[in-house]
Amino acid sequence: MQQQSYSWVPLFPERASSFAWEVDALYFYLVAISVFFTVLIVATIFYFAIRYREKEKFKSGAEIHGSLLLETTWTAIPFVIAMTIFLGGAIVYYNQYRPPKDAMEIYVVGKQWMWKMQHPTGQREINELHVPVNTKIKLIMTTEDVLHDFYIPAFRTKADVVPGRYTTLWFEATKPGKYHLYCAEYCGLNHSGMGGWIYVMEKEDYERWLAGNVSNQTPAEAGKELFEAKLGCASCHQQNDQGRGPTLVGLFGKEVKLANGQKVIANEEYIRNSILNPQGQIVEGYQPIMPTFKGQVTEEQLVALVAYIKSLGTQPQSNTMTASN
Amino acid sequence: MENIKATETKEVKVNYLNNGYSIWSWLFTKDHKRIAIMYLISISIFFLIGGLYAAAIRLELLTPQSDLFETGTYNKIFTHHGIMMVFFFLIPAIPATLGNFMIPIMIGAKDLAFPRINLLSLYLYWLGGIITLWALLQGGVDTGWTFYTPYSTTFSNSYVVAAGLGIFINGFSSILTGLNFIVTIHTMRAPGMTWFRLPLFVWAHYATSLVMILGTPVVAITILLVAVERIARIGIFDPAIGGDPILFQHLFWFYSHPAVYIMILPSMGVISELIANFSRKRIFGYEFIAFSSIAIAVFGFLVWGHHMFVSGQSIYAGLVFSFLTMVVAVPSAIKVFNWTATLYKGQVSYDTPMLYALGFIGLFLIGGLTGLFLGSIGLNVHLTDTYFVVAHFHYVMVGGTVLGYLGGLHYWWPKMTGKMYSEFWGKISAMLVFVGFNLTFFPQFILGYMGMPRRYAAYPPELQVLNIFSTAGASVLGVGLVLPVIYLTLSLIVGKKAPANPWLLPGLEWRTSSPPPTENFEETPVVTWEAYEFSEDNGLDIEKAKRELVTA
Amino acid sequence: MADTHKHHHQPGLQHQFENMEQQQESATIGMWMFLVQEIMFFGGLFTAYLVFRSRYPMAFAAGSNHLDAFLGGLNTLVLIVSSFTMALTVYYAQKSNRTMQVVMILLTMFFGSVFLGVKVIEYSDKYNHGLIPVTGWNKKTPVSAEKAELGSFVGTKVSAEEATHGKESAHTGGDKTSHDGHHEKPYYNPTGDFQWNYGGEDLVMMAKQAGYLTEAEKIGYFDPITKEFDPNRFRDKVRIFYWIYFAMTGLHALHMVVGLIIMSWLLFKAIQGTFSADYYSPVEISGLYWHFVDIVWIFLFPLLYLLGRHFLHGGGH
Amino acid sequence: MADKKHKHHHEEHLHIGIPGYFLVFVALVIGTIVTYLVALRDLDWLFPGANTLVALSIAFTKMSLVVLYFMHVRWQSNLIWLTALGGFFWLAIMFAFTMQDYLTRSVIGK
Ligand code: HEA
Ligand code: HEA
Ligand code: HEC
Ligand code: CUA
Ligand SMILES: [Cu+2]
Repeated sequence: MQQQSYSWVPLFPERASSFAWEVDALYFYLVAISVFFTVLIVATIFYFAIRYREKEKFKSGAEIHGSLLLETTWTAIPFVIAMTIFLGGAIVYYNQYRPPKDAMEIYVVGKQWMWKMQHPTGQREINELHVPVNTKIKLIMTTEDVLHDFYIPAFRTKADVVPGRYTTLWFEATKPGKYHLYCAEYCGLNHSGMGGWIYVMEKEDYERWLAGNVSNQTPAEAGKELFEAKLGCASCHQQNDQGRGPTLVGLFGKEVKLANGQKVIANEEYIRNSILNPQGQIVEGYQPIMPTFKGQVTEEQLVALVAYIKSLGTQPQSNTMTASN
Repeated sequence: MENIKATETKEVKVNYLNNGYSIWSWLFTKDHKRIAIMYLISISIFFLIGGLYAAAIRLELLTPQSDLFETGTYNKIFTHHGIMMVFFFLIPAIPATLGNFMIPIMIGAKDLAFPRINLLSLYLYWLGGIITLWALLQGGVDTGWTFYTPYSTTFSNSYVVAAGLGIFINGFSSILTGLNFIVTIHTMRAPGMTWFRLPLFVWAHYATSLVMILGTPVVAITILLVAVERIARIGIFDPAIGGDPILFQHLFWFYSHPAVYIMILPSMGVISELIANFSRKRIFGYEFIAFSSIAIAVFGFLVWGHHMFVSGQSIYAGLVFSFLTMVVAVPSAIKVFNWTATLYKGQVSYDTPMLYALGFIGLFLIGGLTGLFLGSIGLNVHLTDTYFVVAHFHYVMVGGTVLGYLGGLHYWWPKMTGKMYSEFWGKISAMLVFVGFNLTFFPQFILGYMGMPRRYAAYPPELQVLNIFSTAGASVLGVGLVLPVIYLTLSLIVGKKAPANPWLLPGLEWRTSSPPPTENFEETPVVTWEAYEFSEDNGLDIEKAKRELVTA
Repeated sequence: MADTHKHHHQPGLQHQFENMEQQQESATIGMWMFLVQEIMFFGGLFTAYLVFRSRYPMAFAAGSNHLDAFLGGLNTLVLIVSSFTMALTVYYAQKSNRTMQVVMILLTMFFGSVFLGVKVIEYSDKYNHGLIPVTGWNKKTPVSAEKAELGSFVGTKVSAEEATHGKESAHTGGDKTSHDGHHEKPYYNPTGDFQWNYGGEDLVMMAKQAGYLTEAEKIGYFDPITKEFDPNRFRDKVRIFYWIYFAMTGLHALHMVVGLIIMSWLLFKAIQGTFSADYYSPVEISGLYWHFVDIVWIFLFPLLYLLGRHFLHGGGH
Repeated sequence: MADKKHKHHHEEHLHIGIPGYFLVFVALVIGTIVTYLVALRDLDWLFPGANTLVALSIAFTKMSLVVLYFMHVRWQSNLIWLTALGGFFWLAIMFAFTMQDYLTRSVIGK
């Protein structure tokens, strides 16, 4: 698996899209303005404060009422500077928000609390997006429930997804690597877990990935990754019963009581069914809210998931809320 | 004159505090000063509650995992923090306490124009506060203080309706306060107190009141619509039934952007007082400061869309709002420059209030300048909904408003209570607040640019170091803020008796006794001097005031 | 000290004021500030109206066609009369004429009550026809065999035949015969749902042909897959109209009730002979409130009852 | 304010008297009836939205009459004029800036 890419500048985000430098340039322009004014004002205050400190108790200061010249100056200069800031912002924004015509289109659907993507060639991903480098990519986005926001700091871009509407976002990644994907619009319980990764790949790698290349992990390892990050199972199934779904720790081989009174043994078939057709067997005491993953997980991934759930045994699971990989 | 001499000789003067001790004499009072004191106590309680929630937020964010609280709990915590701080602390903070107490005195009136409405607004505040607190205790709200739809109308499983009702009621408290101020400032000024002799604190409140009257009803009706939409499952915000969530954002920010000026303008008023008075000279560019308040209030209504740059509003609207946001920053800049210029050739002294005032300028400057980052639409796309925003608004709200509020509170404390607080502890806590504040929130700018989204209970581990700084800073800040609660309270018991005019200042409020009598002045004053008049023309009996200062 | 209290001899002068003029001026400005607040309070709803009407004019036209414009107009007149009597109340207070003052207050209250009475009739009519946009708040009719057969094609599941039946009547049914150009179907509403069973397809088709559909309507009324007119989607938009209708008129009615309470108090005071040429500011500012409520209605009437009516009456579009 | 004394003539208070009020009243009634009748005619042959324009113009006229005469703004101080106008102006701001978004969703981009 790819490692997360960090910027070589400390405390500065990786810069990996074609317009990231524009945003950074604007940022540094504003930093410069801010430093200038802060130093100017603070230095002046310090100078005056020391120079004109009270020399004699209750003596009055000088009789100065104001100066039209000064007022005009310090109205006009900030106004002009502010206009340059506006213009800079407008230009950057205009470039960011007008998607090019020839872009590759990827569909994104937000849902409490996962991202579902679909490539033009039909591949689906959850909470992960693989994209080729140096290619214009346009995301066409909506959501099934509440507002979310698709945010990739390394690309310096984000956009809300709005129910009942399509919004768009585009970028051209410039550097292969692995970058954070966040949900930046508050969307309820697991808002902070609604993230994932963007993988920017060399074009050949991307082709290979599309063709179905998988990494050489053990099924349980692959399953853990699917469970915790890619499919977002962990957003409902936690290591205790506090989540919205039952904990899966120690599930395998256990007798499960269903809502309709039946009892079943949790074997491979049961787990598989629970993932593909969750409404078929509802566990007692839970709402039938688990979405079906039919069509979203490959058979290979199913195997991996089952292997992972088996491996959970009875030991406590590592903290699944960590956003680490 | 006769009157003053007569009362001077008496042992204990009748003042607004000692002319009745029963609980009813407080609960049914129509005296703006007593109402202000009750407000002061109430907002302090809400501030402490909000502060406890802040402490919880910072503790949770010490580690990248959400280990201290469940994510759901964390969501409620920051929501409660925001609601308490914004609606029940910061918005009433200065107007309802310092403003309520000082405006009638500063313009030479006996009371506000509608004392009963003033009391009503206190009761509405309490009622709203209790309902909201009840909602929070019952199970809380987890929508964020912005109540975005359709999460708040359809998906959230928490006490949105009750909290909304509380905020709705509280809104009317704010409207009535604004109404009262406007009428009072128009009709109740003492003879000779022309518009351009008004202290800038009064001008600032006039502007604030305009915003309260014009903006608050809109958020009230909006919250009402959200509540009905939840109860009746119909509405205009939820797209699942044909509604439009962006409309909610328009209506909400139509109020809530101007509301940030409700928060900052009164504080700017305080700062104008402090800077001029502690430099012992006329404020530089009086008219410009006065009119810039009005300009902020008016233009502040035209920029709300800058909270919605990535929401899916039209690009054209985004550009217009970005443009106007830049315009509205200019009046604030004018104020900052004028305050700085006021120090020039002054006689600057550094009592506690002045320390807060200087701290305000520095922090508001940074907060305001980072507002420009956010207002610049291209940059906003990257920064919105990250900690950069969190840092920005704490710089303006805590670094700006809270510091201004504390400065004003210390400044008028002798007048309000008749007691002097400990100058030593005052200075210590002012320093702690300043240092702690910067340590808490400066790292958040960097976190924000690195992309840490707000309202996150868990965050990537590479961001932990800066979060630790932030939490450490918050503890220093917490100490700095709890200290005043302690030494100010203590001053009531052990504090020295305050003279009528402890700083030898010309304002009307310093020409009546400390604490003032119920009718504020022994006789209606006649004003013949300009605001911040330190020359001989100000009619102040300096020798007498100095004598008092020595004997006290 | 003593002389600050001397003004208290003047009746009705409150302690914080120097003189009556100041007090009266304060009251007037205060009331105006309050009214500005009211404008913005209603303004939120007007904005919502504006946004949705500009997007879905046809659904709004259809919705407003099922309000009773005659009653609405009547109520407008009633309110105008009450405003007139209110103005006279102030006039007679200024003339210190107690009897006429009382008469005018009574008349004002009478017309105010008539207004509310008419409102009750209208609301109950909406209740009976399933036009209250809240599930379960409408009249419930049990499923009866023959009614179920006719069926309403909106809001409930209907069989294929019923659906075609409904459509046929929509195409062939007499556009000119029914009084407003809509096709009313028997009321059948077991759950008390919002039940918009007056079609709307022909209206939308008409507008479509004339090229009047807005962008939002082109998406909003049609099934995304079949591209056919979808009555359920249309109903959702009409429901928004009704929600806005109830929110606005309800809030307005609430203001009328408050107005009546204020008037009762005024009546009480007037009978006592409190008001005269020297002291009538309570009458005056109550009047300001009353007139303001009237103004709100002056706008609500055309916006809710009338706009879009011509689509059906003018024959064309 | 206190230094600016008000003239306090009795006549000034009586404004337009009963006949005046009655005239205003009649105008309002006529306005209402006209609104109603016009709403049933299709005026789109004039220009699209003519019906809306007519209905709202009449409503504005009626409002102005009520505000000026019944609410006595005609005889009031500048402050009251400003307040009344300001209220409606602010409403217009809310309308304009909200609609600026909705009406331009398809103008640039997308
Ligand atoms: C007291 C409260 C307060 C104040 C005064 C301000 C003041 C300003 N705010 Fe802030 N703001 C908030 C409270 C406040 N804000 C809050 C609470 C939020 C977040 C709400 C939420 O989402 O939860 C927010 C969010 C916010 C956003 C949206 C961020 C986002 O969510 O994407 C924006 C964007 O434009 C913004 C801009 C500004 C600007 C331009 C000012 C200006 O008024 C600042 C003007 C001041 C100066 C400019 C400093 C002085 C200047 C000089 C000395 C000279 C130099 C000047 C120039 C060159 C022009 N603010
Ligand atoms: C007036 C407004 C105000 C004030 C004063 C503060 C004060 C503070 N705020 Fe807050 N804040 C908001 C308004 C405010 N905040 C808003 C509107 C939000 C957005 C909410 C949302 O997203 O919906 C927010 C969000 C917010 C966040 C982001 C949460 C998130 O997005 O996940 C953080 C994180 O650090 C934070 C921290 C703090 C801190 C450390 C303080 C400190 O300054 C507080 C210091 C004060 C104290 C510590 C109190 C002192 C008292 C005690 C410690 C108790 C001792 C008790 C007794 C003696 C009885 N705030
Ligand atoms: C939206 C929340 C949600 C998500 C996401 C989710 N689940 Fe579930 N899951 C539930 C709930 C609730 C139940 C219990 C009700 C039921 O059986 O449908 C459940 C039940 C199960 C069960 C049966 C548990 C038992 O104790 O018998 C298994 C196995 C399971 N889920 C696996 C998964 C896997 C694997 C994934 C990810 C691919 C996943 N779930 C994603 C909510 C969720
Ligand atoms: Cu999805 Cu936050
Ligand atoms: Cu803002």
